[in-house]
Amino acid sequence: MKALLLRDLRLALRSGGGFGLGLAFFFLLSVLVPLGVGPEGGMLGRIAPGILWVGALLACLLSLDRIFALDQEDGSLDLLATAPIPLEAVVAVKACAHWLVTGLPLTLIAPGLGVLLNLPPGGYGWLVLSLFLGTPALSVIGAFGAAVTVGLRRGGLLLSLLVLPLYVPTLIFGAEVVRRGTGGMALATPLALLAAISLGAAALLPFAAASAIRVNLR
Amino acid sequence: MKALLLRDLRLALRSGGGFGLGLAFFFLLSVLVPLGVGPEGGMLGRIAPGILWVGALLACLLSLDRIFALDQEDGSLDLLATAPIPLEAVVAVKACAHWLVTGLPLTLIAPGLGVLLNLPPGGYGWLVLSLFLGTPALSVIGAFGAAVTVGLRRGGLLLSLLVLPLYVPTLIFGAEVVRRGTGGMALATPLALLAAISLGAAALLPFAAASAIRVNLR
Amino acid sequence: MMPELGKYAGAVLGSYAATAVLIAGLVGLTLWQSVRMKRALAEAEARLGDK
Amino acid sequence: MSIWEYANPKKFMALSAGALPWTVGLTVLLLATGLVWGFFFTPDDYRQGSTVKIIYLHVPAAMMAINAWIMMLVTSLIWIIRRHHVSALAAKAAAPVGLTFTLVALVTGALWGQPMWGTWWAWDPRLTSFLILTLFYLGYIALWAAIEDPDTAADLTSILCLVGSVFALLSRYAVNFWNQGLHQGASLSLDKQENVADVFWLPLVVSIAGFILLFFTMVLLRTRTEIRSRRLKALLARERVA
Amino acid sequence: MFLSLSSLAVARGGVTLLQGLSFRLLPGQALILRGPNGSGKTSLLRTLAGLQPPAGGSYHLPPDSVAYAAHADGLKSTLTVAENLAFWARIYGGPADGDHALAAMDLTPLARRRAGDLSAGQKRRLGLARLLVTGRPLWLLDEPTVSLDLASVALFADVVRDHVSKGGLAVIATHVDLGLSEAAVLDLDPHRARAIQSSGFDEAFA
Amino acid sequence: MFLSLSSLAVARGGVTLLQGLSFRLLPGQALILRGPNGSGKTSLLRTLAGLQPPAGGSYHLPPDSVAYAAHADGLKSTLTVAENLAFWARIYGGPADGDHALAAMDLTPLARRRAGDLSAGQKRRLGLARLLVTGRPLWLLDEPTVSLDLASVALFADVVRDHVSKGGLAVIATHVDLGLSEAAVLDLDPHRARAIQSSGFDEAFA
Ligand code: HEM
Ligand SMILES: Nc1ncnc2c1ncn2[C@@H]1O[C@H](COP(=O)(O)OP(=O)(O)OP(=O)(O)O)[C@@H](O)[C@H]1O
Ligand SMILES: Nc1ncnc2c1ncn2[C@@H]1O[C@H](COP(=O)(O)OP(=O)(O)OP(=O)(O)O)[C@@H](O)[C@H]1O
Ligand SMILES: [Mg+2]
Ligand SMILES: [Mg+2]
Repeated sequence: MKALLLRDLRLALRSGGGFGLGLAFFFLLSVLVPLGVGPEGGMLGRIAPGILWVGALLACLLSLDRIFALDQEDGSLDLLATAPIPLEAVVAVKACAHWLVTGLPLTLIAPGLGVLLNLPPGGYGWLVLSLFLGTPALSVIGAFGAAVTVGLRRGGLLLSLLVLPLYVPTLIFGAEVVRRGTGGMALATPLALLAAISLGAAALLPFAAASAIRVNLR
Repeated sequence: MKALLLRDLRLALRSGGGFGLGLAFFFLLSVLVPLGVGPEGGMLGRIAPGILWVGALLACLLSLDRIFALDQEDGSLDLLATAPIPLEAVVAVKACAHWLVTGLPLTLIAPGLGVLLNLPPGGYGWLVLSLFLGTPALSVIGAFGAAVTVGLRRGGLLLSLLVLPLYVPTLIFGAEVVRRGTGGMALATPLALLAAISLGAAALLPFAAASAIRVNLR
Repeated sequence: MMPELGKYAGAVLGSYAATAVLIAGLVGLTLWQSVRMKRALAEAEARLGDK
Repeated sequence: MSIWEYANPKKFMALSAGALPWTVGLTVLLLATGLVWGFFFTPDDYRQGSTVKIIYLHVPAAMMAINAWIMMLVTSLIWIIRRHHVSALAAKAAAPVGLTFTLVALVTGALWGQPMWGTWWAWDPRLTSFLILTLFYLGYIALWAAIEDPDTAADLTSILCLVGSVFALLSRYAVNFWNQGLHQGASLSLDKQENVADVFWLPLVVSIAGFILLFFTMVLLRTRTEIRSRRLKALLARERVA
Repeated sequence: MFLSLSSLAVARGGVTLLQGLSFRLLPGQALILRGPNGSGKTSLLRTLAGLQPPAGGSYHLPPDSVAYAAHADGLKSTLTVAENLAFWARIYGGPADGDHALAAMDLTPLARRRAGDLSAGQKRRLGLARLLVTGRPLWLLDEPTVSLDLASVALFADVVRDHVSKGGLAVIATHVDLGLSEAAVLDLDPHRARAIQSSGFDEAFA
Repeated sequence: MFLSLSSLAVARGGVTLLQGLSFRLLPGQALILRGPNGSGKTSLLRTLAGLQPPAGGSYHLPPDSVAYAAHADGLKSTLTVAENLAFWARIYGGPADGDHALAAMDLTPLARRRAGDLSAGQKRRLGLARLLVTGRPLWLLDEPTVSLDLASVALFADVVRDHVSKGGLAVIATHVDLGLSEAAVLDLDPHRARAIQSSGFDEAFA
């Protein structure tokens, strides 16, 4: 289990595909949006919470198909399925590795990108907190989506189509936390809901994902 | 040559990865941004040109690594390089196929998404025109980036890192055309520049890309 | 004999400090790599008995 | 003796070993003079107050950030045309130096912007194009790092540098264009046209010279390291098979 | 500890390929599966590995006893040879060094090479070395000697012989002669399903 | 039309593997390359295919005369067998039907199957059928018979014999006996580079 986690982390670091891609993507989005939208600071600042959350979500989405597809292509997934760890644990570990290489770094660099997007000063703490609570849900939900689509013909497309609707509540609550935080409004409810989504997803989805993988390997 | 084009198109349609992913992504971005940013119509309308262009650009970027990487992994690229068509033509054809399955459909559905983002009425024609002129450049530049990174360890990450700075001029002129068109301002200059970038890139970059592939296959 | 920087002291001193850190980082990295590479090459040459 | 003789790694090592002490000494001397003079012995500007002292870091760094890229372009071309290894390695050696200068320009600019414009960051064309330049540097360095075979890496990075230069120019132009019609543009642009008074000008020239030499010294040192690493690689490959 | 099949049927892509397979394999025995391309060897091995359900009949083997080596090696090209092996060793709860496995497949000099930089035969050897770190008694091998040179084939036959002599079991699908004279041979040809029945739904429909 | 090597040297990953290769292959001749795993057979074939530059020496062959079959088959798993073949036929400017190629490798019944749904041996047969639609005289084959059953190996040997007898050339790296008794055999062992020169830079340093 620890071995699997370490391997996935190492693979992500070595091949960059997962680790860097998400981060680079997040960074580039924050540079590109102002270039596209135009430089007016006031407007940028107001859309910043939304853009940052959408960016985080897309960065997660981008690396999802690597969670299982790579292992499936080179035959490792077959071998893992016959190995002595339960497939549920494999899913959980892989989702965790995914979070460590995308969600967590994303959370950490978000304030820097907030500066680029003129995020108002009050928003930084809430941005980090909301991402920290919300990104685990993105990884787990994504792992579920990846499990359902692994080995399918139109995997890539299906994955985004499946996962994005599932991401909507997380996105809405997450962006709402930052928006309210920036405006100094009450935000206990969306924050609690965000945490609840993450916890619930982490507790239940690995089981669904594991059975999806079993079906897909047949 | 035609055979290669047809094959790439067919592969894109069958495996969905390229074709659908880009479109789905573009669509989802346009749905998510209003969710993340909040529903205020006036602001949405003003950021719409930028968001649509950023979305088109990211949608292109997402499918870039398939241009050569898939062929490299299953050995087709080696075989293509020993086949009787010049590698420059292979690059050009593949960039063209990429445009047909991402840039063109993107251009066609963009007005629909403009509605979602409250794009002001004057902007639709310009949106389509600017995407039509600009997306070929995205595909060609992207093919160059894919050629440089094919077979590399950190292919995925590197590709975005290399390509996005190259996309900046196209993005700026493209979004500027729509913005000015919406506002009824003069836009001959950015429009001409956009077309010039596309033409110039299509004429020159295949050579750079082909030599990069030759180096990479060595 | 510190010059009077007034209300901008933070910006000015910050600039100098940040520059110092960045350049020191570059110089340090360069020297470190240089020393390491020199040693590694010397070892390899000694081991391989290469002129 | 033609200039290409220095493209022989051995000649280059010998020559640079002789030159290094001098360039190091000169760098320290000029940098110290320029910065001490600028920091301690110049008056405040009547408008910018003491922040004018940032100019001695900001302007030389910004200049060298661009010049480093130009040098990489030239050496990359030399590699592509004449395939001199030292040239490719010099390009590789210059990139982190250029990146550092870009970051210095950005950070000092940002620190300067806070008191002058009331914000750390603004999408001013000049600032924006520096951000983009940072991306170019990062991509170039990452590409070098990602490729194991040195000649392959040299080839690919050279191609990237060529194509990248064209697009960097285009971006610069595009960014100018982008922000032109917008209200912030004018208020952000600096009073470059106004003559800088001699009191500021002289120390500035000295620190510019210091930064140029710093760049030169760093590139020399790093190129030497790169040459050694090339040699080490060759030796290890030999050992592996033997 | 034994493997037994009773009138097992195997399907792939909804088509029954093999049927009426019955045999019993005891510790110390190896079985070689023979059959032309497309006869269903891979599908049979996948069934035994638990990756797909039988189309009919049943089989018995103790839980957690299988090590499966498929056509694909499951190597990560960015990890080194030693890292690839250490990973599988840990997954199977064994010691992480895997030195004996490397030595057995003559990979020690390559231990620090990236798996992606190996030649075809070297990759395959690494894929096979994985078997040694699993500690599992029953090996299911799908054309293990693909791309191997003659010396490596002999090396691998020794490894299998050693495993079997220590009370292990092996089922090997192969087209070449491994020199395992003591192994039983099962020809799949008589078991190929002639009248094609599709599984499940079809019958329920009729 | 002939292939000639004069003291060719071959490198991989910056290390010279083979040197001093000299031979000449005339139409109607086949050459079998022998050498243990990792000796550089694949690298030699890639050099001859023009995919990597020689590390020394030179070789001569007419332009556009090579058909290369690598370890990987270059198949698209979402295209059918017939589509995969038709694509390569068109790329090489031949007729798009490829029926004779399908028939020659016994693939006609599988023509409408997705390539991804083939068994390992069937995939390989498809990869080899590609050679027949290229119309190229010189075949460079890298372990062509991997995963093939005995019948298919014989089938393929016939195809090669036929090609050669019509004035074609073939260079074949293989570990198994193809039954091509008329082919010359080149053992790579004596040509393995002992004293390693790396290319270019190292000498300039001294
Ligand atoms: C992150 C922010 C900034 C960046 C990337 C930046 C970049 C540059 C660049 C590229 C130059 C031109 C150097 C040359 O070619 O000679 C320059 C010059 C200059 N900058 Fe900045 N700048 C930034 C912020 C600022 C700020 C906030 C100020 C002051 C209010 C400032 C004041 C100047 C001045 C006075 C010059 C010298 C003009 C001259 O050559 O006489 N910069 N900067
Ligand atoms: N998804 C699928 N749909 C339909 N048929 C399939 C599918 N996958 C495999 N087959 C067919 O099932 C048969 C058995 O395949 P299998 O891989 O088990 O054969 P094999 O005995 O391992 O052959 P080989 O020696 O070539 O590896 C083949 O004829 C193959 O074409
Ligand atoms: N990128 C690389 N860096 C270093 N060494 C490499 C690299 N790629 C291959 N090699 C080594 O080069 C040698 C030759 O490889 P090659 O693939 O040509 O061998 P081969 O004769 O085809 O072997 P096989 O029979 O196993 O296919 C091998 O020892 C391999 O480990
Ligand atoms: Mg099989
Ligand atoms: Mg080989």
